[in-house]
Amino acid sequence: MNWLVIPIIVLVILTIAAAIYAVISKNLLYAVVSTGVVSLGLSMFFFILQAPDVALTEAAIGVALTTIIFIITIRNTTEIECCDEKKSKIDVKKGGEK
Amino acid sequence: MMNEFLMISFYGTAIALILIGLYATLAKKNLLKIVIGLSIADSGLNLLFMAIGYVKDGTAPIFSAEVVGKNVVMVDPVPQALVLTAIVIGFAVTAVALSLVMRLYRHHNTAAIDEIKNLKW
Amino acid sequence: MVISPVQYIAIPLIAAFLIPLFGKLNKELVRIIPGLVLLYLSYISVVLMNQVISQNTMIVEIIAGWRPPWGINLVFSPFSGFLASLFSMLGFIIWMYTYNFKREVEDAQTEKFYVLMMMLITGTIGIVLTGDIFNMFVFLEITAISAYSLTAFYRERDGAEAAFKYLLVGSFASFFILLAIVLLYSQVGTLNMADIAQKMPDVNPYMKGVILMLFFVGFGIEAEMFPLNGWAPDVYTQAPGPIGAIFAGMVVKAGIYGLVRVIFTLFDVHEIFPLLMIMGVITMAVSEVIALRQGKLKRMLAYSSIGQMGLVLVAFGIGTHEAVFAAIFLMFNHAVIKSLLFLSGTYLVYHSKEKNISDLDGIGKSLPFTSFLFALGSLAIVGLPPFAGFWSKLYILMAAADVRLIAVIAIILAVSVVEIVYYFRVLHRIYFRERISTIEIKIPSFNAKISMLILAIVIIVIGVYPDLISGLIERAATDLLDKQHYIQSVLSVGLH
Amino acid sequence: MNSLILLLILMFGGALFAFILNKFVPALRDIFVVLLMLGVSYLFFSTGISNRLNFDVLGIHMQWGFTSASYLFGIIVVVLGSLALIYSTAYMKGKDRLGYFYMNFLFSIGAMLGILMSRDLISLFFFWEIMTWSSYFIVIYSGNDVDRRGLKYMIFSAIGAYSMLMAIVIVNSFIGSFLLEDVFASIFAIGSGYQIAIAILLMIGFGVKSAMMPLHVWAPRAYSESPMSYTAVFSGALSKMGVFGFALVLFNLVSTQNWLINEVVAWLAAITSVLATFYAVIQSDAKKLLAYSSIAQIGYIIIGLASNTYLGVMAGLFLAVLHAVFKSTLFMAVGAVERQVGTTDMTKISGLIRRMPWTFVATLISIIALAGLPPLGGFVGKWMLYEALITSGHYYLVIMVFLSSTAAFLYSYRILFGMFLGQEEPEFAHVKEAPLSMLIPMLILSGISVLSGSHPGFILEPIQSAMASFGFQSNLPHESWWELTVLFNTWGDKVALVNVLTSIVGVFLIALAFITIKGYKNQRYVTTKDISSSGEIIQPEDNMTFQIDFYKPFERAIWPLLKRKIDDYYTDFGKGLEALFDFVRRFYNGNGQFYAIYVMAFLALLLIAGTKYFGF
Amino acid sequence: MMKRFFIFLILAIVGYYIVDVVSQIPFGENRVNVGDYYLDKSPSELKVSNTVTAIVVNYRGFDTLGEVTVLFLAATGLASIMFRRKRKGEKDIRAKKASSRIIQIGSQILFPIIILLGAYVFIHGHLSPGGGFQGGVIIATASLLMLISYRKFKVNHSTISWIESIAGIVFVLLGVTGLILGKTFLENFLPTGELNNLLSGGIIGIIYVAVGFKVAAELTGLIDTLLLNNRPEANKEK
Repeated sequence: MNWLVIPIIVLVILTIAAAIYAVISKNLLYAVVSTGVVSLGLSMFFFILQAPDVALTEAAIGVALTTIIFIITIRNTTEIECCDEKKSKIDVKKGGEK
Repeated sequence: MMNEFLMISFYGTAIALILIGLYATLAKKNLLKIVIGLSIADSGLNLLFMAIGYVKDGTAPIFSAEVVGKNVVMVDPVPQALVLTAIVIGFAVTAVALSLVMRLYRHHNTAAIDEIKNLKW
Repeated sequence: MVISPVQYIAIPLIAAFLIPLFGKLNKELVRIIPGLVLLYLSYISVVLMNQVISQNTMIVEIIAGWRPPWGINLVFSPFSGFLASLFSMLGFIIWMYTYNFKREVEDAQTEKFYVLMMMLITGTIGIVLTGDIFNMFVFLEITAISAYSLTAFYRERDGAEAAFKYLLVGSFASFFILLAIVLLYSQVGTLNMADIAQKMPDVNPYMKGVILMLFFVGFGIEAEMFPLNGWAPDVYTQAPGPIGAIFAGMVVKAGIYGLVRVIFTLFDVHEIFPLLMIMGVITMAVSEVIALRQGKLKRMLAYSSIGQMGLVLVAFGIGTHEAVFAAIFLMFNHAVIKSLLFLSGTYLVYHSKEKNISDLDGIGKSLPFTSFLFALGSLAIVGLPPFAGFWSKLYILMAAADVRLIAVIAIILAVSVVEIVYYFRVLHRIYFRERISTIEIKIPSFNAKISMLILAIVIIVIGVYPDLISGLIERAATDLLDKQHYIQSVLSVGLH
Repeated sequence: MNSLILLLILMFGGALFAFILNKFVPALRDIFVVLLMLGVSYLFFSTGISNRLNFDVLGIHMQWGFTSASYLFGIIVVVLGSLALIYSTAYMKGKDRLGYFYMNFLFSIGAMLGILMSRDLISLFFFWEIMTWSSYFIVIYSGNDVDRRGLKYMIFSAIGAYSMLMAIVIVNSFIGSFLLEDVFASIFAIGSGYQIAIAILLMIGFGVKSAMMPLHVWAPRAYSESPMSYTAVFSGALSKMGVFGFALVLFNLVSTQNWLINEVVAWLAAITSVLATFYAVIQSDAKKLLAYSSIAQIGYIIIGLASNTYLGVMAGLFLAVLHAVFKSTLFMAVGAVERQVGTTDMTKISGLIRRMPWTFVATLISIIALAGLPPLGGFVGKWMLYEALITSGHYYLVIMVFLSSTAAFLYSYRILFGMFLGQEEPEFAHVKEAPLSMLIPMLILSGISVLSGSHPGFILEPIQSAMASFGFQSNLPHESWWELTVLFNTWGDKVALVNVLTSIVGVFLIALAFITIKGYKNQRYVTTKDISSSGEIIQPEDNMTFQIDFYKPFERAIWPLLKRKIDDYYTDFGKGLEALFDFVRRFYNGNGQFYAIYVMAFLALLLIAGTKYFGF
Repeated sequence: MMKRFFIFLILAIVGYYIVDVVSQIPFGENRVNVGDYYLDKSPSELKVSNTVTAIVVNYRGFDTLGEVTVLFLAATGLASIMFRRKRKGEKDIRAKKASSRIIQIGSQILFPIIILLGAYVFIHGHLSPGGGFQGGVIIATASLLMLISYRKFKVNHSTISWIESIAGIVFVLLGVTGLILGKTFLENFLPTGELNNLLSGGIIGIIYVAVGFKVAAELTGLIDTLLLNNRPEANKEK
């Protein structure tokens, strides 16, 4: 079963890295896509954990649906994460009009 | 050895996801980031549950034709059923949250949570 | 078909799925069906409650034919049954109030409103009835999602803001509860509450402590415990008036039910009682003093509601039989009285944009009936005799005195003074100021009047003759404290 | 049905019915309330003191029934209640929200009867609270909340009531019963610290209603701003409930080892009476004057009770009854003036004696009783009080009482002169005497005042049996302390009061006749502006009557005492609290994320604390 | 900055305790729990080969009912939250501009295939991985594809709510039928058939099909509601 070690390491790194990127990315679109990647990673995990049902669900809901509704929301609101430090409202508006 | 490795990687990933998600929820000012954080934390929790239900060398709990009658170890099916429910519920909450985000954005023209405080004290 | 507890869930669900269809046939049906459903639930409450009390048992219903701990079961015990009956009857009264409420809202929205309202009530009933911890989580989510949506129901208010705060904190609640369930499952390998309670002594204490703390925070959020209740005032303020009544009357009560069920039955650790009491005292003190400084009616009512929940927690935290009796009595009283206050208060500030207390100046002359009921509710909630609130407060104090918690008594009473101040300030404005504001006045519809009147009569009758209900509450308190009986009744069901 | 229940049902049901009746047939309302009250009075007098009613509520055993002590107070309540209601029918005529007024009026009277018939602490508290809120609703009846008087009343009442409640539950936790007899029987078995705490807490509760010193700040405005017909009951009967409570506590719950409590109470009462008298002197509004005077008078009463001697207690109770009689007469008289003239400001009114002679007579008699001048009951009461204090060695208290009653002359004179005597202003020429239904109650009460002077025995007799039920037995050399018309004293002197009365009244009448005949022709009407001055040019607006600023020097003398009212300290305290509350409020800063952070922080705290301290 | 430090601190504390607790849970061990009972009974009594399905639909079917309700409520709530009065002459527009021809044709080809896949998944829920939820989501994805690529593609809300309601009622009524037949709510009252046979498991299959329809309808409606509001210019409310 040792052949699993490397894929799992890759998966762990990929998932955590995607999660971190989803949090720190300034562009919300990227963040959302990263979230999708996290879900994808998760669904792989579920597969490894012998849970095909859950993997299927996570893939369908987490990867596809959640990402899509996030994207719809972003199109309705703003793409750029607002002023964490001291950006003014104007930037947000620009994001909205894009 | 292999078992410890799996344990660390699964439990570790799950807890890492939970903490990353919670961090995003608590520290990020953007509403969408907060929702993303919630959904990541939920995913982490689901992974944790699945990992707890895992049985070493177990197979998926499906009695397909090749398995019937043989003495096979199967992983615990209960966490799977529960996680299935939890995922769907998480999605529902996310959907409602996003619709609220849209309305808030429409109303306040901003997605920063610290600018949305008409109600206080 | 025999009357059984599962109908509490099944009938509203069928109705909820049917309402969108009936909405296409006749708009009026959308409004009527929830009423019929809630009336039916009230009816089965009476039947089941009668059965439980007269036969001195608890009804355990198996679902899907698998007896506990394998299947899910509903437990209609004196305590949970009492709350379920309270919720369904109160729900019916509130439905009566909503029947002609805000007719100007679009039909499409009306339909959603009623579906969500009914499911909010069903969710709370599910929380108290279920005997399975994960199922409780599911019902918690049903309640939560309907609550989020209803909070943001009006577009012209800041409902979305309140709802988002609620969602944010509420998601934390779900998260912690789910985490606790996961850890619990890893330890005891079962989800049935009776089974968990039975196996709980084997769990190592450290693990037990962490799980309990997670539950404590999770349900504490729903029960509006002090540092966790930031969402609550906003939600009460922004939700439609009758929904505020449902929040105060049922949703919080369901949260408290979860909390005490977990503490008393599942864990049965007495070390947590002081914590519960301290948190209750803090909750009560902080929110009542904040209520004193509120300029908006509903916000004031909201903080007052939180304060009362603090008092309930104090009573549960004392933990003696008398205290638990008092706590359940207070839950009942608060549900009725605060509903009355929210319902009548809604009409007092109906057209007011800001819902300021100053808008109430002199409204007693224009809305005599509603104002009178509001005044009655205010007197009752601060615990003045001869109204219902008095007896529960008295019993809490007696229970506290019996264990010599003099400081707690002093704090409760000091806080009651504060409570008197802010309620009487409102009453004074209602009756003894000249009306200056030009805000239009909305006369309550007939059915709203009837529903408020029923609540008022309940308050007075219980106040004058509390023994009318004390038997039920006594049984409920005994049930909550008797863990072994609960375990036995649940686990022995279906053993032929 | 037990007549006690019937009494309460009649009272409370009647109150509600009056409210409803007012909505539909307002014409019948007045007749109904008066008849109801008279019926209740009849029922009350026919009830007697042996009737006992036992029942359980929520597992709490309760008992109702009158004792001779509470019966005495009950008589005050029903008599004053009936008379005040008769008076009300005319006084309140033409005002709005009368249904509301009468409902709360009857509620409060019913609640007072309830308090008196309670033989257990829970019913006592139950009715106490009903009395509180119903009287609150009348205090704020007249509208604009000057100084937030209603709220202040409610706050203080609540503080008092809740300290009572605290004492009650603590007592119960020790004794396991709320019944007064059980409590009295076993109170001394519990720890001394708790004993004192219970007594003090109960006395705070009763002290608020009887307006004892640091808790009196609500009283002046509450008394003066309620409708006078209610103030008559409020000051006459309702404040006596506090006295009743004091009697219960001082005689039954304070053991002789804790004599210090008695001393402290007596001193507080003495200070109350002195300060309140001073305040009364400097008031220019008759209603407020009377309000402060009420506070001062109740001070005497409580001094008497706290002296813990047979004579002192008797004096206290006698004064209590008497105060109920004359103070309600005075409030009614002032109410009559207010109704007929439109104001009670003594700097504006004068010379009403010709316009309202009967009101004047009532006022005069009551003032004499109030001031404690010889022929009337006030004298008897004060005499007994002095005697009790001197014989028990409370010399400093005697000085205080003396100071206060001397100062009381000042305001007694002032109210008499300010309203009725002096120059008649032309603007009051049209004023008419008050209607009959207002006069009759006043005159009946005045008659009682007169009788109390000549025949104090008819009041002292029930008082003696009341004291017996409080546990006081006469322990003095004489067989009895009084006869119907004769007053004894410790030193064996006897005074036949009827003779004193008749002689003084005779002298008075002769003098009056003499003055009338002699001076009638010389009388000349001048207005108050028409006074010659010693070379000083008087502006027309200068009103030179000496109602105005007459007591200025006195005021200047006592000003350092009164400069900073206790009220101000309370206000500052309240402001401080409000600032604190506003600070607490900042916790809910509106940012949802902070709420989430609170949740996490709380969880972190709990996890640390839980694993460390809760023993997991 | 202070705030962020504080957050790190509390997360570290909470994280420490979670790690501490979780590390005490042995990994990969076969614990005694209710799962064993399900693994034992599901193939023998219910004749359902996919134990997870057996749990989801039968043993814990009540949870699933709740779960379906949660989705239903989310759809309802979302519609109520996003509700907006239409202005005069306003049309329902879901996408700003039509997608390219290639995408349109591609989705036209894909659409039936995905639907079939979804249907397969939920019909075989009790035999193989998958079931009502997964199938429903897949079908919803298909309609989403059409919604995005065709500007004029309309979802008939009336149809959706019919499907949704009927599927939901079927679910509850199946449960109630058990009750009427003298059994318990949601108890299987049909013959269970043979293991690994399509027609096995009694009412489990029927319920999963109903769930599939319901989830598909709900999600489609939900996405459509969100898309309907996908118009920045319509968002300028104030």
